[in-house]
Amino acid sequence: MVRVVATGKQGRKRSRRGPAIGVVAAALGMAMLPAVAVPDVAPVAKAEQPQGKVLRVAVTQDIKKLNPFQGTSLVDTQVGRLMYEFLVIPNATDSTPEGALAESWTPSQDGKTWTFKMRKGVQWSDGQPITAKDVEFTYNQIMTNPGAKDANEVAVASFESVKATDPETVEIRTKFVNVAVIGSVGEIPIVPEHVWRDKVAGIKDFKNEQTPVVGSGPYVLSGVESGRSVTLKANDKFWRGRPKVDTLQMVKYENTEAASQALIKGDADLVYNLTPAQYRTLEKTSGIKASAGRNRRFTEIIMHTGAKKADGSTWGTGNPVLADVEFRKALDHAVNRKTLIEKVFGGYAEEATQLIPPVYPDWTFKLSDDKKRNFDIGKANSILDAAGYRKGDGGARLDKQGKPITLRLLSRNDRAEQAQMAEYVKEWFGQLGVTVDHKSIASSQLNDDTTSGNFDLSFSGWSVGPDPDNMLGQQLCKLVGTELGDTNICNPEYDRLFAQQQAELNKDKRKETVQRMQQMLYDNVSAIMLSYDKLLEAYRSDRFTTFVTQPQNGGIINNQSGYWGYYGATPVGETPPAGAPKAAEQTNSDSDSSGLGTGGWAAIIIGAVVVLGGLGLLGARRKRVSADDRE
Amino acid sequence: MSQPLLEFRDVSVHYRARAADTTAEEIHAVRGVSLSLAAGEKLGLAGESGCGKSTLAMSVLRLLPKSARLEGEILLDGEDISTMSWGRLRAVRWAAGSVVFQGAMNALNPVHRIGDQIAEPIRLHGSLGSSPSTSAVDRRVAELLEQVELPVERARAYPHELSGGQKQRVMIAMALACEPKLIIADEPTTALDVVVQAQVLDLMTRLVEERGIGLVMISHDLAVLASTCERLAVMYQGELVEQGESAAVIARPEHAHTKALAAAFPTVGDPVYRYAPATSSPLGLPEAPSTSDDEPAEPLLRTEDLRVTFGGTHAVAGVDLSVAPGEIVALVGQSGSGKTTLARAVLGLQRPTSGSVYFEGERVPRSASGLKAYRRQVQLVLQDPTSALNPRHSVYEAVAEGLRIHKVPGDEREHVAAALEAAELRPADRYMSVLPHELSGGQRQRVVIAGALALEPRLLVADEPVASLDASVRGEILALLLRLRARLGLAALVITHDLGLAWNIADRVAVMFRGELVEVGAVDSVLRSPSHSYTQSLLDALPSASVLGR
Amino acid sequence: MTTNQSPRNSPRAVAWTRRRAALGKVWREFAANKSGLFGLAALVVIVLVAVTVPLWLDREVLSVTRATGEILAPPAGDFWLGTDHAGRSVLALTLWGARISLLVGISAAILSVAIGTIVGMLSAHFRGWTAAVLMRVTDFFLVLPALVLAIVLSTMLERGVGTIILAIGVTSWPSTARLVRAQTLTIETRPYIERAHALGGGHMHVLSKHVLPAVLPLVLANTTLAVGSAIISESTLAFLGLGDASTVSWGGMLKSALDTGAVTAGAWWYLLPPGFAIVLIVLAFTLCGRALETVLNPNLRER
Amino acid sequence: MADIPATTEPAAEAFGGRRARGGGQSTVRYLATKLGGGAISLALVAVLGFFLFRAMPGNPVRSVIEGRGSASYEEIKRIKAEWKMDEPLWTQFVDYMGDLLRGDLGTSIKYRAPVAELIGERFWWTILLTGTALLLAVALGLLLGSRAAWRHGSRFDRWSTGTALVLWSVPTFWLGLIMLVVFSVGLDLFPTAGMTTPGGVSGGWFAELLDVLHHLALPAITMTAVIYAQYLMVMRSSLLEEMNADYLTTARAKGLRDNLVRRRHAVPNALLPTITIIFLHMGLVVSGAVTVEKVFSWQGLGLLTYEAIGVPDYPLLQGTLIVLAAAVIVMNLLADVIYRFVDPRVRSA
Repeated sequence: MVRVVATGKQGRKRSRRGPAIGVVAAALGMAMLPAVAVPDVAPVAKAEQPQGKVLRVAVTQDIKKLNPFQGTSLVDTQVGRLMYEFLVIPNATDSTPEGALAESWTPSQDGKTWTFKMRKGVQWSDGQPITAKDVEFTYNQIMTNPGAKDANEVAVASFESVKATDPETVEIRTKFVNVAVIGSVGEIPIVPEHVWRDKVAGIKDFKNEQTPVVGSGPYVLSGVESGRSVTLKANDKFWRGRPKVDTLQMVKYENTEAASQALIKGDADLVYNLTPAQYRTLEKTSGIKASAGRNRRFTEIIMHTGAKKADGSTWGTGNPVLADVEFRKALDHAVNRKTLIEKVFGGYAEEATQLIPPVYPDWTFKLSDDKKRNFDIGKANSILDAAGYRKGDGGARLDKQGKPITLRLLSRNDRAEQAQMAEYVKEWFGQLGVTVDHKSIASSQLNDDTTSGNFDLSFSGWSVGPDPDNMLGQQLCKLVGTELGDTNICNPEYDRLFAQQQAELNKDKRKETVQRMQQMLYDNVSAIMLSYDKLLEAYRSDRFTTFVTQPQNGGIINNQSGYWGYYGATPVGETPPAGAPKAAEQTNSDSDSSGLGTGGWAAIIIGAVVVLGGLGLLGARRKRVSADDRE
Repeated sequence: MSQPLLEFRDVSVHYRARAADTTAEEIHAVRGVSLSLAAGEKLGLAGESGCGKSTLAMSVLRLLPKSARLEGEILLDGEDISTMSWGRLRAVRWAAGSVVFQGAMNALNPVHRIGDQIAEPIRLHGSLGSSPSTSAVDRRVAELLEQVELPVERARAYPHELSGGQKQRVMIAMALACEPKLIIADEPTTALDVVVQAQVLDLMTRLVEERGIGLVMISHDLAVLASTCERLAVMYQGELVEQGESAAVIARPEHAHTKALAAAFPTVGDPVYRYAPATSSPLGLPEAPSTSDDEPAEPLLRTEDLRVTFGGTHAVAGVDLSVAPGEIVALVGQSGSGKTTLARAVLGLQRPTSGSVYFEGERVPRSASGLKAYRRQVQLVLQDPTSALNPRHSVYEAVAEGLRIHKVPGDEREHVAAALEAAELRPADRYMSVLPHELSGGQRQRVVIAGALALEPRLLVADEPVASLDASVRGEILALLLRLRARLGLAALVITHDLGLAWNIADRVAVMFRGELVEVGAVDSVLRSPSHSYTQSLLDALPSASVLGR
Repeated sequence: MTTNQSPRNSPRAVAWTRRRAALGKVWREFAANKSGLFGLAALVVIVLVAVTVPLWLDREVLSVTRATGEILAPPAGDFWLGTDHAGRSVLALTLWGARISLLVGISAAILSVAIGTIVGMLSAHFRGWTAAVLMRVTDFFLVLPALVLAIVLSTMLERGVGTIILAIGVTSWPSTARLVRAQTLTIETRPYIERAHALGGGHMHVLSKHVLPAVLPLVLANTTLAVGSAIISESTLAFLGLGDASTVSWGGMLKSALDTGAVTAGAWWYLLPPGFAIVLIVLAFTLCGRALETVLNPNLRER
Repeated sequence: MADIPATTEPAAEAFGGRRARGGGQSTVRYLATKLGGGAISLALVAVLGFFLFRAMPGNPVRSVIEGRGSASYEEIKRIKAEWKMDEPLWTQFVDYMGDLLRGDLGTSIKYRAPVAELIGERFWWTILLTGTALLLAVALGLLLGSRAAWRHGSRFDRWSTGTALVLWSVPTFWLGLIMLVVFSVGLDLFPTAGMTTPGGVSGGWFAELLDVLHHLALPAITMTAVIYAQYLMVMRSSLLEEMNADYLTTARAKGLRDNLVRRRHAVPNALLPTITIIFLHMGLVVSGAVTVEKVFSWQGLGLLTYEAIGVPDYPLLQGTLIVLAAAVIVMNLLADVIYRFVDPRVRSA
């Protein structure tokens, strides 16, 4: 406790003057606060509003760790991408790998060695040249330094060694043939060895917040307010050319409502993760352009399919009926994806059938109409009847032991759409006679329950990387009942195909294998695939004309697996940066605000408060106390 | 005759009482009182609680609650108080007439130093000029404190740091601060011990006389008033029933109520009052027992070197006391002398530090279960019957409580009826369903006694059994104790600060001082010829009118 | 034994008559308090609605798949208070929501007050280590941040209404315990307790016959006030995503409204009714509680 | 005879003397007892925190590997080992207690930063918000409460009490949202979120100060609106309790004006119980600010705790629990100290 107080004081000393001044000032200025602060301060802050060249992004996820060896959250990796360039990067058009720090790469004959040729004349933001040694340093840290493994250990899992044979050449040797290497290097930001060399020992606790941070991406870090905001400045030395935005800020908002309000008010320039209702309103607000981007994300319901763990043991308490593929099929038939997409996603999603979303058309398979499972409660019921699940008294569906079937359905309480979907699913399954017990819980709890197998159904969702290897690898037998993995399903044939595609250097042949694997998952109903959700974003179109989306046609601005969105941001009156791909035509039109204006809001609320206040006062009338000895 | 200092002309005060069910009704607290006081005169206003004497006194400075309505005229120095403007009234308050309030403990503001509180009216009324210097005020405060015989340094004290007597002195100093012509003293000594009471009365009378200040003193104790005031006025149910020279009123009371008041305070040493508390009960009084100074052979209750220590304070410091069967022993002493602690230790409510209690020759156990049996034999009667009865329990429940605890066999109702009869609440049926607040003080005390009698005990320990009762009731309860002793052979240990009570009913008296018994013996010998100086000082402190034959 | 006793005159009958009379007196005093009466009237209406709503409003209205309205439609026609994100009637949801809010509020308050009363009474009555331990426990719970504890509890236990009741109940009792302790201490200084001891009464006797009846009025008033706090706590937990998603409650409605973007969409009809409903019910309980307190608490009544 | 007058008031004199001499010492002893009690509570909090949070569902390893496609066994094992989650619970407990005694609160799993540092950063912001709201609420509550009590039954009393009760009945987060919509978005008077303009403002410390106040206004007013009723009610009832006190009659008898009677005599006495309650509340308000912090994106301690629960970030949770509990304990101690300071009766008792 003693220490807490001491560090508290330290904290005050080190932090910017804000709180310290505030504490003192609050005491002094409190009385005049309501009177003075309102009229006087507002114009001051207004004057501080950035003029044109600042892009303020409202983020609702946590800003946690800016050390690229450790940051794993969406915002952390996003900032990492902006600060540090990669060897290769998924392109804006269709996310296929494109040269970045590496100009070219070639596999060896045996497929186990990859040679990367470095781009010449590329510099760190401090003017030092970027060489193959930096690449070697970065990769070796991840492979050998325990403190540097958190973020990208998986990406280098198959690597045997990384060597800079000369300043312009890097050689990566893998333990086995792995075509996904190119995808992996597209995830690892390269850090400058000359800066990080002496940080190696304490890399675990290095926060990488002392500005200016030497980087190589389109922006360099220039300021951090822990947990609250990150400020980046345009990197003059960026090899594709300086971005047109001078300053990029990521500001933390606690919810999308606050973020949308900030956008409407002009406190923020770019907002994402909007709800359909917010999107529709922002769409109609003047000065704001809304964009529904095709995302690399899918939503599904995973099931406890009863698969055994790698060591042959059973796990958890899943309802055994889910081990029956016919039962799973019936459930799949009972989900009306159209309704979900229309009602929950406001139409901003596509029906899902497979793991790899359509933004990666190379890897998706074509589902034949006869195999497709459509919404059909009648059919679902007849499948169940045929499979021997009778209906008991009151229409409850009975399992093979004659007990009514109840399935537990878990959803994350920080994802509103899951709770909403759950209500529909509950009613649809109810029409099969299956009772659904829905619980909305914290994501960590959900993870715990799904890992230990104490669930029947659970919402899940993934953002899929450009290379299918990663996503497909989540469905392997060895991952059943572990903290890893997606569907907890086991099919030895699938595992065999997985190894096969990993070693397949021929892209077409690999495609075929990948598609077959996905067909297998679909036929086996490994999960109830629900939707590919669009990312709903909006920005101040009166301050920015274009952003580069990924994929370039109707894709997303934020959450990209690249830096295109922020790099290609073009303030009004500017031309896009030279190195940015062309932004596609935006389809959304910019129209005047209809809806209830904020003035109307204010009037309604004030009116209501007055009415209620009046009621309260009426109620609060107290009888006069007569024995009053006052004069 | 010159103009009187204070004159009440047909004064009435009504309270607009608002009962729970919101029906407003008027209470006539004072009805048509006419009374006057000459400058420098001392007038005693006597009466029982609720007779309107305090209301009358407070009306002088119009300190009545808002709900009160004042009729008639109150002339203070010729000026009618009832029609004064607020501003004029504020100016008159304290400057023309000041008040010594009842219970100085509450009348002083606990968070201000007493010096400041004394100085407040001085500054306010400009008795030292319109804006007196701090040092001038301080000097005046010091002077006042000296006059009331308090050390000057005490000006910096807070009220709670003072004893009751000291606080009352502060009140007197405060009352004198603006040199008023009139002081109203409302029960100024009620909460104080006999000895302190005498000192404070002496002081006040002396200061008032020296300065020629008129004094209206209010008290329920006729003896106190008679010993200080030249004239007495007696109020009863809002009306003035008698007034006249003090000696005359005391010696030849005319109104029945005055007689009752006068009789309630026995004259210690006068054989007329021996075993004869004032009672109008048709049951009369039992014969006086034959008494002897000899210790009985087999005492009912005996304590042996009983000690109770509270963190270094010896509340009871080695007491040997005995009570014989059928004997009434009075335990006399000032507050703080340890007599209540002794009583509690006897009852096993307070675990003694050392020593022991013997009942019928057997040592009283200390365990809860052992005590339970003992407690059937020894019962407690508390000082304030109002708080000794659970306001939510009917008389029946209160009396039956002990029966239920001890699971006394037999018909509960009959036991209760018998106990109520024994306590002379007749007919018992009428009282059973009644709640305590519907009873008078004396009846409540009878209920408490009935609750004790229900268990058919051998000994009653009565802690100030009549101290909170009105004077006219006091005698009845004491007579009841005497009759119970005569009828049931009930022994009693009566704890009191009142020597008159001991004289009224006790066989023997034990005088307690600082935790020790300084004198024990037959009432007649101890109170007539005390051997210890402390007993003597207690006797000296009695108001002069009530001490005879020494 | 009881042959000569008319039933009307038996001690029990007498006690009951007295209690009825006392109740009548309390009611008269309560009725004189306009704010209390207003609160009571509001409460009666809300409770009536909550209890009877299944009789006149089919549960169907809560179904998302059978919802007939447009998504987030403003008040019009069949939907007097507009529709929610799934096209259900906000009015219907608000009416149904009263059930859970009331259930949680009342149950949690009773739980909390029961614990608080027992702990408070025991810690005041007993001396020595019992009291020391109880006081320490109370102090300990007072020191713990209640909301944090409630959040942790509600994640630890099976999700559901019961858990929320438990989480609110076991975190909010210390203030009641303090209050009851103070009141018990006051009562135990009364001479009639001393008298009961002198009569040979043990702990149980004193606690059950004297202390409990004396603290009960206070406890009743405190319960009424605690219901209001519990309802606010329920909505707060729901707002933080820890409510029971499978039932309709006002807190849950507000959470849904925020999650689906009702603020930005300008859907005041979705955001205001549950909020005002909470304010109304909490205010009603508070006014009732305060009026009861004035009537029942002897310390306050004297003024 | 001569010795008697001096001993006429044995109890008062004896106790008075002892009190005067022993007063200071007993205060010290009293405070020592209180401090000891606080320390025991805090130790219990530390122990409870350790086991309570570990009994929560959820697995912090998930948080470390969150946002990543997959992880390997080796990786999970390494992470578990790094956070000592592979050791038996009691070893972890002993280690934790040892660290705690050395003043080390550990390292946050979520932020990978020392817990003490994270808390230190957020602590002052929370104090700023809750402190401001409390001061405003106390000022408002005492002012309105004392006036309402003095004129109780009057229209002023009914209005002020009624308004306070209505506001007290409002869920804080809901009020905050409405304030946000009306005053920030609708009337454009205040910023929508945060504690400072991101990236800072130019114009020196005064501009910085105004910037902070500007951001502070809405959340502070929201909190104030909800909590001031408590202080109003407490002040009102304490003063009502003093209304019939005898010393007020004395003051009136002295000829004091009504105003003076209230200000000089009644209010100082009524303040005493109020102060205790204010300080007892203060500690609790700190943790109660989480909803306001969430609505206004005010990155304070409450939000930090709330977010840590989702992980669950054991070291951070343990740290914040201790700090929040310590805040209450310190405030309770302060309440005792201040009560002793302002009330002469307690001061020397």
